[in-house]
Amino acid sequence: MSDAHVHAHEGQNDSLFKIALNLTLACFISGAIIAGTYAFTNPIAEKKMVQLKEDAMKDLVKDAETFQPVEGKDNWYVAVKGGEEIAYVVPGESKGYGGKIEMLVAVTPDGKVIDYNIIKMNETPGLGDKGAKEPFKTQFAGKAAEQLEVTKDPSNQENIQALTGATITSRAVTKGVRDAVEEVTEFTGVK
Amino acid sequence: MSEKQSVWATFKYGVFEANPIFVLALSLCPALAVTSNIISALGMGFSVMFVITANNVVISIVRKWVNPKVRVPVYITSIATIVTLVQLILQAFFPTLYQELSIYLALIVVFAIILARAEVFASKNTVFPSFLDGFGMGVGFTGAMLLIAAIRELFGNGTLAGIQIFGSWYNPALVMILPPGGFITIGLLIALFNLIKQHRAKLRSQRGEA
Amino acid sequence: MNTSILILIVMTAIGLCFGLILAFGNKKLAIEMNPLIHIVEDALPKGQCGACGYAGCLAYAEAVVLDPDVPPNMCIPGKEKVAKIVAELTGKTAEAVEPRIAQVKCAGSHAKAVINYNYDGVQDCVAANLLLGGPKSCKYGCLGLATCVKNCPFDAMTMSPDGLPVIDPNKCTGCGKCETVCPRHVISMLNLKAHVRVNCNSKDKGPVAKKACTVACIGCSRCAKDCQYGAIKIENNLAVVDTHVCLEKCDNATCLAKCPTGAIKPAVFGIVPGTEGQESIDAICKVCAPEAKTTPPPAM
Amino acid sequence: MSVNLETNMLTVSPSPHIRTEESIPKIMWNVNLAVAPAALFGIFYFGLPALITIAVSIISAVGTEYLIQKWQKKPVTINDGSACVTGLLLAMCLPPQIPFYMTAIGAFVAIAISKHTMGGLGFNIFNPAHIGRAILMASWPVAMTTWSANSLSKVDALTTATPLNILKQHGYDQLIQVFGSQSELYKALFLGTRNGSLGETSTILLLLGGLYLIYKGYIKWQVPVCMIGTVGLLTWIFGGSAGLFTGDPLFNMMAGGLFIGAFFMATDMVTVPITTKGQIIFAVGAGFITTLIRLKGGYPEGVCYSILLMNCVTPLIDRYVRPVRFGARR
Amino acid sequence: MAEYFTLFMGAVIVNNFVLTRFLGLCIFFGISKNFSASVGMGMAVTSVMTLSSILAWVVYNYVLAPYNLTFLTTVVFVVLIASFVQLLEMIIKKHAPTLYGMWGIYLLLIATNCIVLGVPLINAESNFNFIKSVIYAIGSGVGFAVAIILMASLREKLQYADVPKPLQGLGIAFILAGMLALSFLGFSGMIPQ
Amino acid sequence: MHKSFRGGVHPNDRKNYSADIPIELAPLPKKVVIPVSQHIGAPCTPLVKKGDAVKKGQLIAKSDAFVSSPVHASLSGTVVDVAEYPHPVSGRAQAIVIENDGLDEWVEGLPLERDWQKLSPEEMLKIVREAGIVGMGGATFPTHVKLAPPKEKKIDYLIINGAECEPYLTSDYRVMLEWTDRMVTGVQITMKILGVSKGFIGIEDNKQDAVQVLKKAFSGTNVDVVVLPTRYPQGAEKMLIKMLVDREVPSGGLPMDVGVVVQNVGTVVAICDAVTRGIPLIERVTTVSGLAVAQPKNLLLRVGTTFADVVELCGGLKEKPEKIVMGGPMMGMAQHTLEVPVIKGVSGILLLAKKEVNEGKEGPCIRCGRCVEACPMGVIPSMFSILGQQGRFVEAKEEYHVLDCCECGSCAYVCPAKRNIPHYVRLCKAQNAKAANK
Ligand SMILES: Cc1cc2nc3c(=O)[nH]c(=O)nc-3n(C[C@H](O)[C@H](O)[C@H](O)COP(=O)(O)O)c2cc1C
Ligand SMILES: Cc1cc2nc3c(=O)[nH]c(=O)nc-3n(C[C@H](O)[C@H](O)[C@H](O)COP(=O)(O)O)c2cc1C
Ligand SMILES: Cc1cc2nc3c(=O)[nH]c(=O)nc-3n(C[C@H](O)[C@H](O)[C@H](O)COP(=O)(O)O)c2cc1C
Ligand SMILES: Cc1cc2nc3c(=O)[nH]c(=O)nc-3n(C[C@H](O)[C@H](O)[C@H](O)CO)c2cc1C
Ligand code: SF4
Ligand code: SF4
Ligand code: SF4
Ligand code: SF4
Ligand code: FES
Repeated sequence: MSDAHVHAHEGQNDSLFKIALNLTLACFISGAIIAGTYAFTNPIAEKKMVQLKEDAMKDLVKDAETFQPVEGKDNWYVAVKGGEEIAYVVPGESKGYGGKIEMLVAVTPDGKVIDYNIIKMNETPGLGDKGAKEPFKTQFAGKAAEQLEVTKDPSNQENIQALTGATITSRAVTKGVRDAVEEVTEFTGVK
Repeated sequence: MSEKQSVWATFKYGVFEANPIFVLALSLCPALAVTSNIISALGMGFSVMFVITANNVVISIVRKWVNPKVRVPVYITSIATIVTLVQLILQAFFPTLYQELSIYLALIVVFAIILARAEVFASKNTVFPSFLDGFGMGVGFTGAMLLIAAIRELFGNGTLAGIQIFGSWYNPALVMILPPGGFITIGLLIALFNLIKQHRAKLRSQRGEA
Repeated sequence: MNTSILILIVMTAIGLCFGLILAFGNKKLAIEMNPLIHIVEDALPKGQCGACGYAGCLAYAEAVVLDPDVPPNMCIPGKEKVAKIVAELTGKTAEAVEPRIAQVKCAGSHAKAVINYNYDGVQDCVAANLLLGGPKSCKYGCLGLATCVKNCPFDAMTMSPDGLPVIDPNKCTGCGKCETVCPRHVISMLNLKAHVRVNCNSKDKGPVAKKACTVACIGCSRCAKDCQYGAIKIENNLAVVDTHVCLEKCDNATCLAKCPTGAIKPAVFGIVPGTEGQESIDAICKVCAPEAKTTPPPAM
Repeated sequence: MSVNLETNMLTVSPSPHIRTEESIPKIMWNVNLAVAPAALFGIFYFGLPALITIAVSIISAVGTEYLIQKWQKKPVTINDGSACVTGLLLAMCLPPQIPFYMTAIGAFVAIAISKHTMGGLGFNIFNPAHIGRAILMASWPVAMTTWSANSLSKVDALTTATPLNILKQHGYDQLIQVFGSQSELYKALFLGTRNGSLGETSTILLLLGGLYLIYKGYIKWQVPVCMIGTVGLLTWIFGGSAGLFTGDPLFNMMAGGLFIGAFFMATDMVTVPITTKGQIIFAVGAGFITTLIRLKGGYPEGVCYSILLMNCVTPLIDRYVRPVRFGARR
Repeated sequence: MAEYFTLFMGAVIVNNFVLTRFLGLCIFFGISKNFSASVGMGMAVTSVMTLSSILAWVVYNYVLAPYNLTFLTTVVFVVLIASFVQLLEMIIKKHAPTLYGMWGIYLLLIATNCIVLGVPLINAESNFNFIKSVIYAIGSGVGFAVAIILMASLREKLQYADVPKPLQGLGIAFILAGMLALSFLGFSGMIPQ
Repeated sequence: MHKSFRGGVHPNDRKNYSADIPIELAPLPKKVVIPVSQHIGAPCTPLVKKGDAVKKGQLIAKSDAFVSSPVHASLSGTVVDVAEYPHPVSGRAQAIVIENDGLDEWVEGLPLERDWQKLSPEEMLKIVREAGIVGMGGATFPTHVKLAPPKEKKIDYLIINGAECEPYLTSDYRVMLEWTDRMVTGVQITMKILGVSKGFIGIEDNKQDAVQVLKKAFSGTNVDVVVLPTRYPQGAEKMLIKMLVDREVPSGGLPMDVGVVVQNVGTVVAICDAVTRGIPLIERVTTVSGLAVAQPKNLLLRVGTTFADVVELCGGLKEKPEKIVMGGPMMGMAQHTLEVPVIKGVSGILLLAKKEVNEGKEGPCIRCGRCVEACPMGVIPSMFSILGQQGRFVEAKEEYHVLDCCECGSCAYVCPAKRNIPHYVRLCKAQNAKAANK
């Protein structure tokens, strides 16, 4: 038991340089190990990232064959099927109940929603986070920008039905999608 | 026999007597932050288990060469290295889990339990006991995480590991996956832990006297 | 540049940087605390009872490590075992700690002692003692409100249903905390090996004592006369046993049988010479229960 | 005539030897009594569901207290009425149609977690009824904010939202429109013919109950006055959409649970500061937070949280706000 | 200006680090037994966190980010902070002994704590500019201080109470924290649009 | 005009039971039990032994300590016992028992007649000391100590405490009404001993008769009779000083620290008797009251008369008393037997019936704050009961100033949880004193 402490006493006489060297060495070794691992995992991780992104987009636009980055727009992709541009996949963002909501929205070139995917949000689980799920999501398919408006009237089929108890989230998601749609229509110049 | 016993005792110590969460009250942040569902709790638990065991082994190997003046920084460097490895590996192979655990993965570095075991145990013991100690602590930590997460997920979401347990009649009590539910759950679990301990001590003293 | 090399450079630079800073800082700024103090503190029982005369275990550890004049055997709860360890750690020589245990010098249970009034105040002996000296007719007896029990740092005391504290001989360390908190000085410390003890605290004259309590020591001095070694004396109408005399000389405790009220009792842990068979700890525990083996003879 | 003292022992107890006639049960049952009119009005107005909610809440609260005290082998004190107050006040803050099991869970949490984990009557730090409500709010926000019309009740379909909800969601003009005119709105708020938690609607009856308690000396008038006053002042200044000093203080003071909170909850002696000065600080703070939540927060109503938040601050207030000690060197 | 205020208040109250984001819980529960220690700890955390955030920001933005070494953030930050705190401790001990008397014992605890590492990490992750980083760090520190001081005052008050034995200590502390967090839910959703 | 003190309570004063009954000279008891310790300070040692014959006024016990007061025989007769007897304050204590010989003879030389005007303050102080005079307001602090303040404390005022704020008690009231002349002389003597030129008499407004009488008696002197609102504890000296001269005795201080000496009306009468006629303190006026006694009375009793004899004089008991109290109901001490004797500080003997006391089981403090509001000293009484219960005595002293508490009982009176706060206070004080002595 007292061993360690006796040890501690002996340390007193070590030179400054020796102490420093000790930590340097530790860091060097650590660096070496990390570097080795990084060299090994990084390519895999990068591949995985690309793959994930593809998957996510594929999820939104099921029948797309490839996705190509859009010139001049960060993180915009256009889905191509048979050489035809069938959809744009663009990032969207808005402020929800618990902070920023980030999403990926798929829009047809003529400004109709295909689907969207929430990438990041901090809404209340069980309440606001239903905004990322069915059946709320389904309502968006095929709607144009001016239809993207939240309603609490159950008979209204035209617009988006609010989630019970999470109107704020509903509005936020709807707004994020609408902004994305509007940006796409502006870009493509339709209508 | 006695060898075996002490192996068991070293291991058991971290699981029960000195459970990192319920008894030592160290590394509490993940016990709340990533226990709203079982999957992330387990991911965190295993990560910590790996880090603490690996670090204990590393420290017990290098302890002779570490200058006491820079003991803490060196230990931390070691922990940080291992954590970074875990990060890199998870990022490469389980990217979704990596995102779920987010910042808390990085924070494993500063979980007091890991440094504490390095200081208290690994720096004074040989490789095998250190391994056992780390492993025991890791198991204790993971077990506690699992228990907390199971309760919170079950009552807060009606599911376990994402699988629906209660039927649709169950109206989940959201509070369980919100911060207050987490705190109160752990508080009650600690009380339960103490009750069991008290009960066992009573039994033991009764047996001892008889 | 290659990432791997970059990593190495950054890490090494950081290590060197902080290594130097810390090493330098340690040289220039550090103040060491004697680590032995904590080791000694670890060896102490951590009852924080203050029986050593210091404010808690850490304070004693500090004193015994730093001050060569502080003996290593001050911790009474620790008994010889701790004294030996502390002596070893500090390089001092340990003298034996006289092992002792608490004794309750009163047998005036609800049934035996006369109560003057219903006490309806704060449930604490000191408080009751402040109010007309407490409800018991005997003004030396136990008030039975458990102040000692509440203050025992080792959880060694309980209250018996008939209103007297009971000491668990397995848990009592002899720290003496109960002795200091009892407003009636009913508890005192007894040598662990003592043979007999006086189970009463009343300094009243015989008749007064008798009127207040059926099991009182009435100062009749039969025990004193009986003891051929002169170990028992009557002081202030109360028998007092000199344990050392008993331990040195006596091998047949005949005094026990002489007391008309049964105020003289075998000591808790003691081996009573003359009684057949030696009482083990386990057997003694039954002695704690009301009515010891030596039932008092009918009153005079 | 002489009386023999020898036969029975006298009692000796410390001074003083005379005491007031007040006792804990007396105070608690009087609070129950004071709350009762508003509760009865709730039953009258919302019908059977309200009665069920009140009954379940009280039975569950008292039953929980009984079981816990039995389990801990402590003396059972359900007769002192404090658990009944908690149950009743919890029910008063719930929507009338809330499923009964939620009510039961709320009352259980209020008594078991909030009161008895801390040692029972007198020791709890947070207002048990409000903890119960806050837990329910966090658990089942949908049920807690659903104000449906009910065939048995006298609520008409138009006003299925609470006034504060309408204000938060649609603005003041819509509110006036729903009620017809400003004076109609005030009348509804004052008499209680509006939607809301089952016991919070009738301002007049709550006021009467509160005045009764003030008259009996169980609560201090400063507390409700300061809390309601603070809300009125702040909403008048900041509550309007047309700039400063355009808010509607009268509406804000009568809407939501402010009256019940100010008269019966900010006055729960166990959980508020012990000095009058401290209680005034408490009341003003609670009023401030209520307004903050109403105007800026995620909820339409903030009385419950404001009182819980001030409960957190109570020990700090008690630490620093003390009476002036006689003869303390200044 | 308003943006900074929102950021600050958000960190202090709405998204209080201890009560809603779970950082720094070990010291939150460990130190809050004692009121004056909590006040000291609150101040110490705030100042250490601000200083180390500044350091970390510089390192991150001038070393790690430009060279694409962000995966080293964890290692670098933790060594940086641990060493910095140790150095700080030594300097204070030497040059401001009274200050050391007040804060000294807390400094070592802070060195390896979630919140002190977490905030710089979040700063880095959110790409905050310098001023934002500093404000966020101060806000988080103040939020921590508020939480721990409230908690300590509640726990001291509970010492007068008759808490059931198995709950005494840590158990009741967690339940208190739960109720504190429940109360703070009242601020949720209070993000100015 | 007067600064009011904070807090206080208004219990039903029930003085009407005995207020209008004139002081009755009690017949001599068969025997008296005279404890040798009847005051705060060092106890006396008996000077007589069993069998000795003693005369009324004879010195029978004394002590050389300064803070102490001698004891005199209150009857002529024979000492039949010197032993422990029940004592109304300490439970049991040494006492001298004298059997009455029925002669009621004065010890030689008493009473005498002398002109106090001719005596110097020092001589009079010595007389007060030898006469065994102690404070008769209840605290029984030796009066000569209070009348001899250290040189550096300049005394500006003498205050006569006629407040009698305790419910039931009417003995001071009767003294003021009936013994006005002796009181006037006593006040003048006391002022001369202290060398002060200004005096105040404070009387609660529920004793208007006394006010009228005293106003007349003291008109033309430099003693003001001041009417005070009826509020317990108006008669506590700190409150009285605050009301009358607007000075606040500092925490831990004594009245003399603010240049004031406070004496009870009974005490000044005793001073008058001692100085003008040489009579030691052997008798006092005591109120016997309460619903359990047949005839409430104000009796002039010899020190040492047992309570049993006193009750007999009042027609015995009407019903079983719930409590027997020595002193007032707010600060007095409960007794368990009528065998205790009347001592110099016994201002009242109360035999309280069940319906008067409102006893109840002590419950947990519900923090209602009534005690805080009622406390005249501005401390937080509820904390004393909680800290005392938990054994946290040092905290009670250092953080909550338990030593400031004057044990007036207002807090416990109003407490709905019936907490025994003053008892906890005494416990805290005792434990702190014990710790300080170690
Ligand atoms: C604990 C808690 C969490 C909540 N989380 C959300 C949320 O994530 N999203 C949301 O829109 N509303 C949330 N709310 C509800 C809001 O406060 C608000 O009541 C609701 O958005 C109004 O919607 P409604 O009009 O459908 O009732 C939450 C409420 C509580 C009590
Ligand atoms: C230890 C002690 C010393 C005192 N010394 C003095 C003193 O020197 N001068 C004085 O005027 N009164 C002195 N007093 C008397 C108090 O001021 C007070 O009159 C007495 O205790 C009775 O007051 P009470 O009935 O309000 O308790 C002393 C009291 C105590 C207990
Ligand atoms: C709470 C309290 C109430 C008191 N009430 C009276 C009272 O009514 N009349 C009185 O003469 N003394 C009363 N006293 C005692 C006075 O404080 C003071 O001791 C006394 O007037 C001094 O005079 P003495 O030494 O001549 O007795 C009271 C003391 C306390 C602490
Ligand atoms: C004036 C008054 C107000 C009360 N308010 C509440 C309350 O808001 N919530 C509650 O649970 N109990 C309340 N009680 C009852 C009691 O204080 C409560 O059960 C304790 O908080 C439990 O320890 C109140 C009691 C009184 C006398
Ligand atoms: S006489 Fe002795 S045994 Fe009896 S009560 Fe008194 S001290 Fe106790
Ligand atoms: S021994 Fe002393 S402290 Fe213990 S119960 Fe008896 S009187 Fe009280
Ligand atoms: S019984 Fe007394 S001596 Fe024994 S451990 Fe307890 S306090 Fe110490
Ligand atoms: S009056 Fe009684 S219940 Fe009220 S605060 Fe004071 S001690 Fe507590
Ligand atoms: S785990 Fe976060 S502070 Fe310990």
